[in-house]
Amino acid sequence: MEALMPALDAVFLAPFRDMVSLPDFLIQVIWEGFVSGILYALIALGFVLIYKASAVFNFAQGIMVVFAALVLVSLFDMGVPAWIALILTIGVMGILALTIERVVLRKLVNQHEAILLMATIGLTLVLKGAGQLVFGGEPKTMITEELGFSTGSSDWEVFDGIVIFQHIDIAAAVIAIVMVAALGVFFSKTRIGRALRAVADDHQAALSVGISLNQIWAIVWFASGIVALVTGIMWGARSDVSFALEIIALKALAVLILGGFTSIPGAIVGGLIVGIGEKLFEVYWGPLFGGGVEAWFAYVLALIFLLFRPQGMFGERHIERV
Amino acid sequence: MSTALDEVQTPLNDNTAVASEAAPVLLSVDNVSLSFGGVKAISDISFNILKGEVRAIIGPNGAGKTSMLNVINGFYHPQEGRISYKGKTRKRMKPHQAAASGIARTFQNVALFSGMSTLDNIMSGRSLKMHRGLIWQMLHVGPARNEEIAHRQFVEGIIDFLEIAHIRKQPVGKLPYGLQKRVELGRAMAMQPELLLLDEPMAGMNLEEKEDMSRFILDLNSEFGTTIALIEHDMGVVMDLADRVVVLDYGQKIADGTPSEVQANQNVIDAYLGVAS
Amino acid sequence: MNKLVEGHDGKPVIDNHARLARALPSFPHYLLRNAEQFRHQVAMRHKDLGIWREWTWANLLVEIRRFSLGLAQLGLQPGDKVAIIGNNRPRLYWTFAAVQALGGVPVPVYADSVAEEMNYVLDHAGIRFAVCQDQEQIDKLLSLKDSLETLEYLIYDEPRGMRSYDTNSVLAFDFVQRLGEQAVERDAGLIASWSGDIDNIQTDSLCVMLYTSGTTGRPKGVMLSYRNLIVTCLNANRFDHLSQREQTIAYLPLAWVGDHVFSYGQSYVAGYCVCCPESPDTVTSDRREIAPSYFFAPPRVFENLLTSITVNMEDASKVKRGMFNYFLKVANKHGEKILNRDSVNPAAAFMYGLGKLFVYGPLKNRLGMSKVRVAYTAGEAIGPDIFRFYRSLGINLKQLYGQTEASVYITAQPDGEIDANTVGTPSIDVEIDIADNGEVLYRSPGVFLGYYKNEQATNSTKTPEGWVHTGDAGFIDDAGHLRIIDRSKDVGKLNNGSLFPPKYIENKLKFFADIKEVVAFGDGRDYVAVFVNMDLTAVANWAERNNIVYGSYQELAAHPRVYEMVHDHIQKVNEDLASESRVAGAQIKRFLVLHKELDADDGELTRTQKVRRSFIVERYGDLIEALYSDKTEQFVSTDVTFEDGRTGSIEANVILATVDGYRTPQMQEAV
Amino acid sequence: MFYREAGQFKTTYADDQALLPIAQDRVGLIIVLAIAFLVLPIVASDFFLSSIMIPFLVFALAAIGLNILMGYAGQLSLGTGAFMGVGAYSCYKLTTIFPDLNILIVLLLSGFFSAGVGVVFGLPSLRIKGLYLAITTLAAQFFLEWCFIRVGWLYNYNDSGAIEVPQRELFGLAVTGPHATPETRYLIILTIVAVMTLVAANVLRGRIGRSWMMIRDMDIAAELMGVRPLYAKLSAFAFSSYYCGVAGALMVFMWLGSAEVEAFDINHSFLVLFMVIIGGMGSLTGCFMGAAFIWVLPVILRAIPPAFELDILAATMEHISSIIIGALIIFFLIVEPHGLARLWRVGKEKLRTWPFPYAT
Repeated sequence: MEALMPALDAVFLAPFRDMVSLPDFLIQVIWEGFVSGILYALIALGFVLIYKASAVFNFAQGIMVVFAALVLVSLFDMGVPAWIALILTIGVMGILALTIERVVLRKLVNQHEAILLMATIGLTLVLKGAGQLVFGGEPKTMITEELGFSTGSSDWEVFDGIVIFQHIDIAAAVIAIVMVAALGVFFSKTRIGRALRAVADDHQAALSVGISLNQIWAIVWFASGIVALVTGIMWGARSDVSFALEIIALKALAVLILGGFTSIPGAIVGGLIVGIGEKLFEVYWGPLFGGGVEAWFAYVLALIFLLFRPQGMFGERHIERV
Repeated sequence: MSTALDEVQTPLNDNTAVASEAAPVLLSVDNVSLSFGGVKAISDISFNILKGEVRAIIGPNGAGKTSMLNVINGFYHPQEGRISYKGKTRKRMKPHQAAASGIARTFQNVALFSGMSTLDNIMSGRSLKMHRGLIWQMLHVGPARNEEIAHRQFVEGIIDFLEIAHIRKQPVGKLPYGLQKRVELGRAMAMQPELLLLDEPMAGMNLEEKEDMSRFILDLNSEFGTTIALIEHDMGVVMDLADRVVVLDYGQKIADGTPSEVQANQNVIDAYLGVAS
Repeated sequence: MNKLVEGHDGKPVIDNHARLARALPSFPHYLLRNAEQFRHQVAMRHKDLGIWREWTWANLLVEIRRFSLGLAQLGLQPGDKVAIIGNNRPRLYWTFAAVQALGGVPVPVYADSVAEEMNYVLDHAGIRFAVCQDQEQIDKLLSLKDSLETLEYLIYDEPRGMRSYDTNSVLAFDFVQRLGEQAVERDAGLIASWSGDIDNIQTDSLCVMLYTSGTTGRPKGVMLSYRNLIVTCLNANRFDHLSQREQTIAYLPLAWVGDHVFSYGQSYVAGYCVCCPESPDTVTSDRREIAPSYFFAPPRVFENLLTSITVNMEDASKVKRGMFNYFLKVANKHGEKILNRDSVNPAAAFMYGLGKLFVYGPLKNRLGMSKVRVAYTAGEAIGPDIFRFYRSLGINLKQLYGQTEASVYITAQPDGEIDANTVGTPSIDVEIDIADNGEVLYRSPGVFLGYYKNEQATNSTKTPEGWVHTGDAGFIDDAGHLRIIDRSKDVGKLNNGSLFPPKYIENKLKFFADIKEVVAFGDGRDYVAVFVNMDLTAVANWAERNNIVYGSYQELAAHPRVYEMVHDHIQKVNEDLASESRVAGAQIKRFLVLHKELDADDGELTRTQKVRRSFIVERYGDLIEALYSDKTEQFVSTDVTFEDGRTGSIEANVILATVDGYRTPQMQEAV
Repeated sequence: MFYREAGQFKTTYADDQALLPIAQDRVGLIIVLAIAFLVLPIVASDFFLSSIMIPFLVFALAAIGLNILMGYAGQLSLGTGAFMGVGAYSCYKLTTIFPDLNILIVLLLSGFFSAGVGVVFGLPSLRIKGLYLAITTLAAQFFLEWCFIRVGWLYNYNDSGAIEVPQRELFGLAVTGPHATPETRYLIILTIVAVMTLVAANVLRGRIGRSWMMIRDMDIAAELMGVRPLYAKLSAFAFSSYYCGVAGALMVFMWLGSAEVEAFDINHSFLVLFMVIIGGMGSLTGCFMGAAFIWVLPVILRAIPPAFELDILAATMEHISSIIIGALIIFFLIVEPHGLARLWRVGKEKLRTWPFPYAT
């Protein structure tokens, strides 16, 4: 018993004592978590867009982020002005979306979702190989300033300490919120947006109102390509543009488990839970395990969550029929 | 000697009991209600199935027939009421427990194992009768192989009975619908059930296929004494096959009796006319 | 004593006498011998429940003896007739020997015959026991039981559905075998006395009764003695060097003499293995699994096989089809010679070798004929192209000519002397004679005892000297081979005196795929003229390939190109006829292509799709007369029944054509 | 064409149910085995054995493991690399704790540890299916990777963080460690893979394998036939993980000689996944084809530039092969979702029905 008490204390009490004793640090940690949560949410958002419209679980979303960022940076390196490079990159993502729709998706209509998932894994390999072939494997620096983002930071004095906010992080948060809002408007107000929702609900119904499935797929892939580009810029501004991001992007899968595959709010909430949760866990509990728990926290959280609520936070329980 | 082999050597159920007033009750459904999220699929239904009889459950679409079968074999758990099978009353039973206690079934939309051959599909019905452990299976010699062969022999009997020798080794996915239904019946037969639930065994079949299927069901009932509960739309078939019929409509029982009694029942006529109009 | 002609291979006949002298008296004797001599060898296989069950000769003896003793327990007496009804299943084959061992007479009956016909046969034969395959047969017999006074016991092989039957008269095969076993348990001496009884079987006594279906009148029961069958089987085995190592697949009706001799007689005498398929539906795949070495099939089986080969190859890729066709041409050119061991040039032999690797071998494999040493076809004329096709693949397909009354073999083609148009030389110990009207007569040890309870028919078929009328017209060609041309009653005479065999001419034309039916005229006329009925599917295909546009059957039938095509075919037939002196006078001079398909609904065909000649003569009298005039066109109006049952009429101007280069022998002499 | 089966008939169910019922297949297998066991060790170079054959066999075994789970039991897994890692670390620890234990036994024992871990991570499969399950296997992957780094006990607190294979002998012959010849290592791994493949084939055709396929094809029907999903799924996870574990142990002990956590990362999980997809789900032959294809293709691609004296970086060829493999995966999913194994089967079927296009 005596041996157990300190252990219980270390797990259940000490971390909270630490939190309360240094509230400014806690806020800093939560903010950091919030920002990476936003980025997870953005990647998850790309997944959700595609899954909603085509039931394709797009494993390649992570590599699309890297790919978009690399195109942008490389164009700039070749001497293209930043804003033109941005527009050109959007064009490249458009072409990519069209190509994927033509070459891959159209041929795999009505296949089992596991098959579609594996196709996107193949797509990941192609994009990764092509990316490395064209842009090289070395990490690159994002052209943050050139795009007009401030690289500075602001300090907030609170609880006798300082919390540092990177401007780029604030920008990321704002852009993410704007983007989610824009998508919300797009889905509810525009014709194509409504069509997309129709497709998600019922393919037959969508076809009967005269919407081409192929167009819709191309559009959602393009949309998630743009989301990927934004994600890439934000992420690249915080660290480097490198292929390591691909592995980190897998965390978005855990986010999806929490938020559900088809829910945009779910993706946001899930992303924030994962982002903040893993930061808190890493900082306050990590040392107990020897650190580095960020690598698996998200998945284990998702796993535990799944055992209790397999349908996700926002999903409905469905009845199996025989 | 292995018990598996002994079991195999007794062909199906050596029981020729035919339904009569004296036949014991095999299954009894008492005041069962089932609802999904407030929607009542079955409300307060009671009826029984006698040992050795062919019992039909009929009714218009959405009458709750399939739900009834799902309740009987433990796939759904009713909120109210109870089910007694072989004299034992149970509250909750898992499907595999139902299978172990001798209830087999077929499905409205064929639910075969599409990646396997006819033979393997029917062999799968022997799962519960096979007992050899992993080590024997890994070696596939001695007892494991003998067990496999003994069951193969049994299954071949079913293949012969259902006249599907020519498709023995074909994957079931590519078979015509009528044959798939036959294979599915074979798979259920392989379980040597005491109670066989057939969910629309003749749906989507042409006349000839229906006649074949009727013959198989009757032979199965008379030769092996298997008690059969079936859902069917084709009234002609029901009248020919069934000893007794229970009629459901909107989850409620509206009639129960011999085919001729049921046919003359005003509620039944109304229900069917109501569907037709 | 028979006057023996020289043995087919020129060996002294004495050999044969000595060998025949060693023949055993009956099939049960052979069973005992085989159970001793070929104890461990497989005698019978049956695909049952997915695998091939095997019985060695020793097993076979045990099974048969148990059943036989069971029958004896039921009171089967010598001379009792036992019907055997069903598909080719081992237990039905065992019944033959089991019954014969007790001195009874097995009577196999066609399983698919209608109740009335079956009733006649069973009643006529005075059946006491019937051994049936399954419930279907039992039900049929039970429905007849009231009118069959002699019928006592029904025994079934397959127990399915037989639960609720009267167990006093309807018994399971197993049950009867158990009766036999129990009897042996009570009295072990029974086994020895059973063998002893076999020794008492007289070789000239009645062995089996086979009812011939007979195109006219009631079926007749052909009585064959043990000697008839055993001598014939010994000779046949010797002729084709068949030994106990052969394998054959039994799939033709049990009641047919051919099956009885191939799957029972010859097997017992030689000791070879007979394999029974799982069901009639699986014969093709079962044959592939077994790969018989000795194989028999009527022409229609070979025809159907060839059709399915052609159809299958239509779906093959272009390259493969090209290769297939190329190598078939090579085979067509050299295959026969190679099979007959004639010399061919090395290049051809090489190409044939390649073909064997890529086409013939695999094809034979798919057909289940890769191990065939001897294959026979008989019963009807086989198309020469079909015949040559199989031979060119390297399958030793031969023709034979036989009859129930002869215990099958009358003539057969010796290896290396094969011609599609002949049926071979007289079989061992068989004498052949041709009557003045062209009818073929034979005399042999296989000649039947007589028709059961039908003295009159026996006397009109079999002369006191033992010669049997075949009812077929034919002639012996220069090489000593018999050629059958027609039923002798149908053979007519032209006014110039030459023989007119209508069927012979019609068949020659019908072998062309484009031609479905032919009706030939000429009896009492100056020359031969024919109606041709084209095969719509084949001709429509041909028309499509040749860009011939047509609106209806009638239009296509009158198309000049169709006439050209038919004309070419007729010319080929004429060439063929001209080469055979006996029928050279019967070359075709005039023809027409009928404007409508001959149809059973209109009474032009029988329900079995045979031409009703007399009806046609009556219906199309105008056309026939026109053929024997100079007209080139004849108007005709025909009443027809449409598919939906309505009636109406078709009118047409049918074109009449004359064949170029038509020359009768007289004309040739004149030139 | 060369499959001439006429005359091959079965008189017992045992023959009819044999793994290779066709005589030509049996002969073919014997020839392949003869080449693998007798010819290759003599004629093949050390490079060929240790850089091509040994990894090929390791991956084939891992692919069998994954295929059992994915192709036969229908449970998607992205954690193969980690399960291989569990096998490898277990093997390493076993050799440290029981230095005198026969190395073959150690190799085979180590599979049980990954089987155990597999069961734990397979537990969620009882409640969740498909893609959701894939996520839980990702959890396994990252959690285990983390363990391999953070739990120093696993690598005996080495400074390098790597596991070093000690030398072990069998019949006086060095089979692991730096002194083991490629031939010895090759033959041992070949034997293990051959035997384990046979065992897998046996299990797959029996009751247990059938219960996996029942769950895969129609889980509801399977349950109504009396298959208990708990047993079926967990036994598939255990069996599959056992194979992956042994493959992982072999990978380190027979091929790499030492390994760090990178050897078991997610990329390896994907590599094995690709082998299964390209080889063919639900086919043991496919595992070998997929492993050969995915492993050998890059080797060949790497060999191309030198052969043509082109000055292309090895890394470039690496990227090209990544593109090619990715494109092939998509191609196979579109054209033949059952992979090379299906192509092989279709080809064989063509040869069996030759000259006909299909069986009649």
